[in-house]
Amino acid sequence: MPEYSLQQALNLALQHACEDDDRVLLFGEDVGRLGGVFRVTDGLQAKFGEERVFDTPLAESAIMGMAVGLAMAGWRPVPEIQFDGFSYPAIDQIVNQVARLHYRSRGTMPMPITLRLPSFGGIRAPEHHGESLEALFAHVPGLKVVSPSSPSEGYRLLRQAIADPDPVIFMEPKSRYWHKESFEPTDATDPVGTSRVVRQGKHATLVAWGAMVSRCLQVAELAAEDGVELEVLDLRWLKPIDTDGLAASVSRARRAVVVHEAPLTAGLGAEVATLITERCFGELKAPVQRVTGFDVPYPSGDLEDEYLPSIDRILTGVQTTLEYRRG
Amino acid sequence: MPEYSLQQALNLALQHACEDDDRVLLFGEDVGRLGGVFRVTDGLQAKFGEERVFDTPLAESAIMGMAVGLAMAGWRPVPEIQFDGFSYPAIDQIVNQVARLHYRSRGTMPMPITLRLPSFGGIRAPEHHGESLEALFAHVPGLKVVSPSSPSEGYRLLRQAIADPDPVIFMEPKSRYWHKESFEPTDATDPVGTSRVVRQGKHATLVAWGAMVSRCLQVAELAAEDGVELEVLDLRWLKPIDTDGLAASVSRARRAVVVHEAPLTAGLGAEVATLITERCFGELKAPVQRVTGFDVPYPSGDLEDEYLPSIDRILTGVQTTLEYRRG
Amino acid sequence: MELSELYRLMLVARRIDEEAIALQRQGALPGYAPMKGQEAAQVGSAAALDLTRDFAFPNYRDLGAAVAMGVDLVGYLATHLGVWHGGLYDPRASRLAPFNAVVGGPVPHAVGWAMGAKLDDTGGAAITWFGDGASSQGDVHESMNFAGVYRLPVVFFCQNNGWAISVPTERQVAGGSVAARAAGYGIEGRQVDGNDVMAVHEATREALDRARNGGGPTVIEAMTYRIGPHSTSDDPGRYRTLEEEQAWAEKDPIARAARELPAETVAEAEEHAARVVREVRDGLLALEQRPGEELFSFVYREPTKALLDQQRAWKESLDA
Amino acid sequence: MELSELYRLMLVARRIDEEAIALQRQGALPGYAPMKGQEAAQVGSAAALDLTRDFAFPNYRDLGAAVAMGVDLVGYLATHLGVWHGGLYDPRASRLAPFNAVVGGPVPHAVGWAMGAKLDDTGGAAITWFGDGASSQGDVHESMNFAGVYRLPVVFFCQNNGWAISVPTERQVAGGSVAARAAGYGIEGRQVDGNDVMAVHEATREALDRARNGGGPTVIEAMTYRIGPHSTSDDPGRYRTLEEEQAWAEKDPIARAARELPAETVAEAEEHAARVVREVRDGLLALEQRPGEELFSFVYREPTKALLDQQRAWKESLDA
Ligand SMILES: Cc1ncc(C[n+]2csc(CCOP(=O)(O)OP(=O)(O)O)c2C)c(N)n1
Ligand SMILES: Cc1ncc(C[n+]2csc(CCOP(=O)(O)OP(=O)(O)O)c2C)c(N)n1
Ligand SMILES: [Mg+2]
Ligand SMILES: [Mg+2]
Repeated sequence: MPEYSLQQALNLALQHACEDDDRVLLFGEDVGRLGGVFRVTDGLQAKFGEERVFDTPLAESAIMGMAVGLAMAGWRPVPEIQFDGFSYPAIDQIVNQVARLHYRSRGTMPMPITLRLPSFGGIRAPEHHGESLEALFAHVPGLKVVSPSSPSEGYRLLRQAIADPDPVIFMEPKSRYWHKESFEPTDATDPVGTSRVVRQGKHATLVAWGAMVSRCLQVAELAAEDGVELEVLDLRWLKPIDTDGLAASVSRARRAVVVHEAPLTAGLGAEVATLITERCFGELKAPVQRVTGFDVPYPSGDLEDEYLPSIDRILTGVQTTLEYRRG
Repeated sequence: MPEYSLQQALNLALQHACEDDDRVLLFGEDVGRLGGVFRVTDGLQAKFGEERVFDTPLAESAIMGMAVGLAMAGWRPVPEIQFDGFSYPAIDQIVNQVARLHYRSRGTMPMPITLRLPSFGGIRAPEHHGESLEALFAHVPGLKVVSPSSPSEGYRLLRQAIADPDPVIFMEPKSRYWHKESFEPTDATDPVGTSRVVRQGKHATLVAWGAMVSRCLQVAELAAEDGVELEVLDLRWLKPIDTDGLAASVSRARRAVVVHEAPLTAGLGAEVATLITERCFGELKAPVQRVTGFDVPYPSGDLEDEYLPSIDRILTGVQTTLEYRRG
Repeated sequence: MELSELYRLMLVARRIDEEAIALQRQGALPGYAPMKGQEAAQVGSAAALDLTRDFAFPNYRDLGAAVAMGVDLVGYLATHLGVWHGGLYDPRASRLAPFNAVVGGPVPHAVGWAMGAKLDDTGGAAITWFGDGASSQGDVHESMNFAGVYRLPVVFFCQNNGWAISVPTERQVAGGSVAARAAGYGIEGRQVDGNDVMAVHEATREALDRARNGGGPTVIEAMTYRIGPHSTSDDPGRYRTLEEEQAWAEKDPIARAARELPAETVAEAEEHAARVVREVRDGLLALEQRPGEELFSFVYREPTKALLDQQRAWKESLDA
Repeated sequence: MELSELYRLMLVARRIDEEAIALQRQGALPGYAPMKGQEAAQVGSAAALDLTRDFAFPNYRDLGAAVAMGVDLVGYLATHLGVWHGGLYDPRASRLAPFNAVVGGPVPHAVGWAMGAKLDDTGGAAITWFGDGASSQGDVHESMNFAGVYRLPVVFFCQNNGWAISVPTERQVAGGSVAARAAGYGIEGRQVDGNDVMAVHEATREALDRARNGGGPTVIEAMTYRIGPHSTSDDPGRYRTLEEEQAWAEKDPIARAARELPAETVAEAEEHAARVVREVRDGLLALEQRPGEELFSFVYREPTKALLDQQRAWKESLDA
């Protein structure tokens, strides 16, 4: 079976999407000639021409606004915003236009836009290059939000996002771009909005997405050495969220820890914890633990490892939930 | 005792703030000559001159960016963005600059900026004039967020926000602008980040902010007729959140309902519910109920009453929590 | 198009505008944004479109454009009635994007649509109407720059009506002219007398032709005036003088056009307008509130499970 | 300022730039954005500031400005070392706002600061450096418009270095010139040879003088070239030719200035630069990681209770 890094898997997904549907357009800052700062669009301009794969001027709001107009004209835009933190200038177009035009136009103007957004931290990058915006996007009616945790997931979910008739924010975990996996790129996909159990366990469920999934798997390995069997659930779709999947897993394990890179307060962990609690209140043995980034700006490289949920902090969260006794 | 509407109370707070501190500047679209579309700055340009109270061109991002520069030059900016939904174009400046410059500059560049933001729905306004952005703002490290529920609260909290050395998003519940109350405008305030119990009760706690506080009080009146005593907690500070106050109230009532206008998913209700559950897990008799706006774009006037948490929907939420039995 | 025809369209716009204000005063409309005074700018430009291939991107004060484009006016005004934010007209069929309340927000959509049309080689051009106030927005700049870089078939039509709510052009537009900005993007820019319907029409046709023929984008700035208040809840007495309003009222684009037309044309137009107004008024008053279920419609192509659950709960709370 | 002095500053910038690249290759710096080729634009403009009253707003490639302003260079480069996002220099004392990585983001700050200075009547002026790519951002437009409307003492200094990562100016700046945009805002605009340090210096001094004297803002566009890669992880071979790079290398601003100076001045400057480089290098290598606690510092003037709780939990997890 061929082996792909996440970056290669995404590149392949874009190539196949362009081949299968000649209305797909790729654009953004440096995605054309350069092939993207992470090379995710590498070689695609040469393959599909400068009309279908093109560079834009440096203006994120116009990139998303242009995507809206292209969608209205019947195209299937797949814009890239170069880094998470630079989607803020485009938030108005994303929230007030992209997410709403299907609704505002009473279904006559679908917005099959996939915004590719290199996301999350972990690469010692400059400021604004390590942000986690999933809570913001998940709060916006009309958007779908997804993040792959592995190359095979990256391939499948990106194809699925592009094929989806609604706007999808596709959050690429940039610290995993160079991680490799062997798989056959087929377009068999699970339904939109489903999670997947990536490791089974009965003592507690770890819920994560993006780069935190592999970290939780490491945690589960370590815990297993001590006889603690952790289930790891890759939420992947951050909107719509797989409440049934969460409930199924947690009603088995009866304890849960949710892990994310974003700051704690009003992060998506609160939504996940609330959904679990709403559905599994009677079964839960302990409140859902949150192990997340702190309520501070994403720090400079030197302090990055202190900020991100570490194996130790996740293990502490697990321990807290396992040792919890009603007060 | 004099009587003020919320709009008048805020106007008075701005007037007193300008009198007490000659570094306070008021600006935004139509705040000068017109006195603001809601007349909150009425008469202030005449009183303090065109240098301290002035109109800007129509560009929200520059309004906030200018506030940053003014703060760096030692001023205390109190910008207005005309309506909630038009803060999206300024989100980049708010998140990437306003909220971070104190941190980025290692404390050498404080940002004592108060953004006045007419917020929430309920006035049959056009699109983008009824949005609830508290979850977005509360997720951003470096920001404080507050919303008054009454004229006296409006006066005190606005003075407090302006005096605060950190950036504060001041969310004015526009459906309450014309609601009146008698009070003496003094600057006695509770500490930043404290909530207040506006009605005591022992069967369940209703947690709300902004315009939903008065609605919850109505609900409590109705419930009392049936012998159900609801505590109503005005959270008011949406960042930092008064976890102790929430816990104190809910550990008495052992049941809670959180009410907000924003859409359900990843709304601030999830954070409130999670904080309560983390602190009161052993005492809670039922999962915290959320009664919120739906996961749809804020609708046109005709459907507004269907969208907003109604008295009936809140009562249903109360009933659900009271009748909850562990499964 | 002939002046007489443009006149008819302008008059319809004027009379419906007046009717909308009347309906607002009677409590039938929650609010309205009058366009009185801007009929020539809107009708003149919109009438230059080729509706078989062009597409238009309005803001919230473009009734005259809707009239000239033959849009279903009851559907258009449904926005103001509080029935549906984007209006009830079919934006695809009528070639008019949904009503948009974000100042400057739809401008990049016109650019994107123009790129789509160019890629499909349809010969279609996009037009977008925006105000002097909107010209201050970053989106408008970004759009003009994109359109200039890609040389797209798009017309940026600024209705400079002197005011953005209470802020006059000279405190809004540094340099004083939106058209003058075009040179900075290497594209055509033209200021026209926005109260001269033929001049507006001609300038727009020229710009659309240039766009079709690969000549790239154009900025047109039509100098006109908002004779009425910003909206039905605005009070212009707080920020401008009666003299100023009076001076502009004398330049009324409709009276001006009427002076060049035979009396019977004018009279016939008035009758026609009265008929349309009656139809629209009846249509508006007959318009029913959308069913509550529609709160949950159109959010996605297919509703998500979470949304269906919420809809069910909402339904149950109704029945309870 | 004399050419000899400007030369010294440029040479220091060049040598430190080279040192930073070397340190990056050695693994001491996670990444760096070289400014080689832009020394004249940065030094020439920054040296025109009056540090007793002016203030400057940089982006992420403005080492030359920091050198000319006498900013603590170890503190400046601490950003690239991953020690602290905004750098460790004191922005208030050095009159240089913290390092800013949002393209276009700091431009409105200069406008606000200029308004503050004008209100205080300090005679101070603001300058902000940004790139050709940044000129596409909405914020830059909004800023120029605000500055024009209020006639503020601010200089918009665009370093047009030919490229925004892989996108050349002609695919970025519609119309081809950022300076030409100024006319559209009714403000001064001037293109200068960005590799001619005296010309840059002169143009900036003139603009600052005009600003101080109530003459309003100026846009200066310095035509220069980024000789190196966009950043230490960039590969310019993917998007531009060696010939182009070669042609610009021949216009090197430092070699050009050196030709007009006595050999001993040049030699002396080289010695001076070597000394500074040694100091900076030693300082950088001696720079310690900030203590982990600082993760929680400076978020607010006083930490919130929630933050203190988080800090405590973090501490405990360390000790565990
Ligand atoms: C982004 C945004 N900011 C603010 C508003 C509120 N607002 C509505 S209309 C208006 C003035 C617009 O002026 P102009 O662009 O000249 O258009 P006109 O109203 O004169 O037609 C303002 C500030 C808005 N709708 N959108
Ligand atoms: C708002 C924003 N979008 C994207 C980026 C990523 N980025 C960093 S530098 C750069 C190119 C900037 O080009 P230019 O303004 O010409 O400055 P130069 O790098 O040439 O000095 C880009 C796209 C960013 N930092 N900020
Ligand atoms: Mg106007
Ligand atoms: Mg550049």
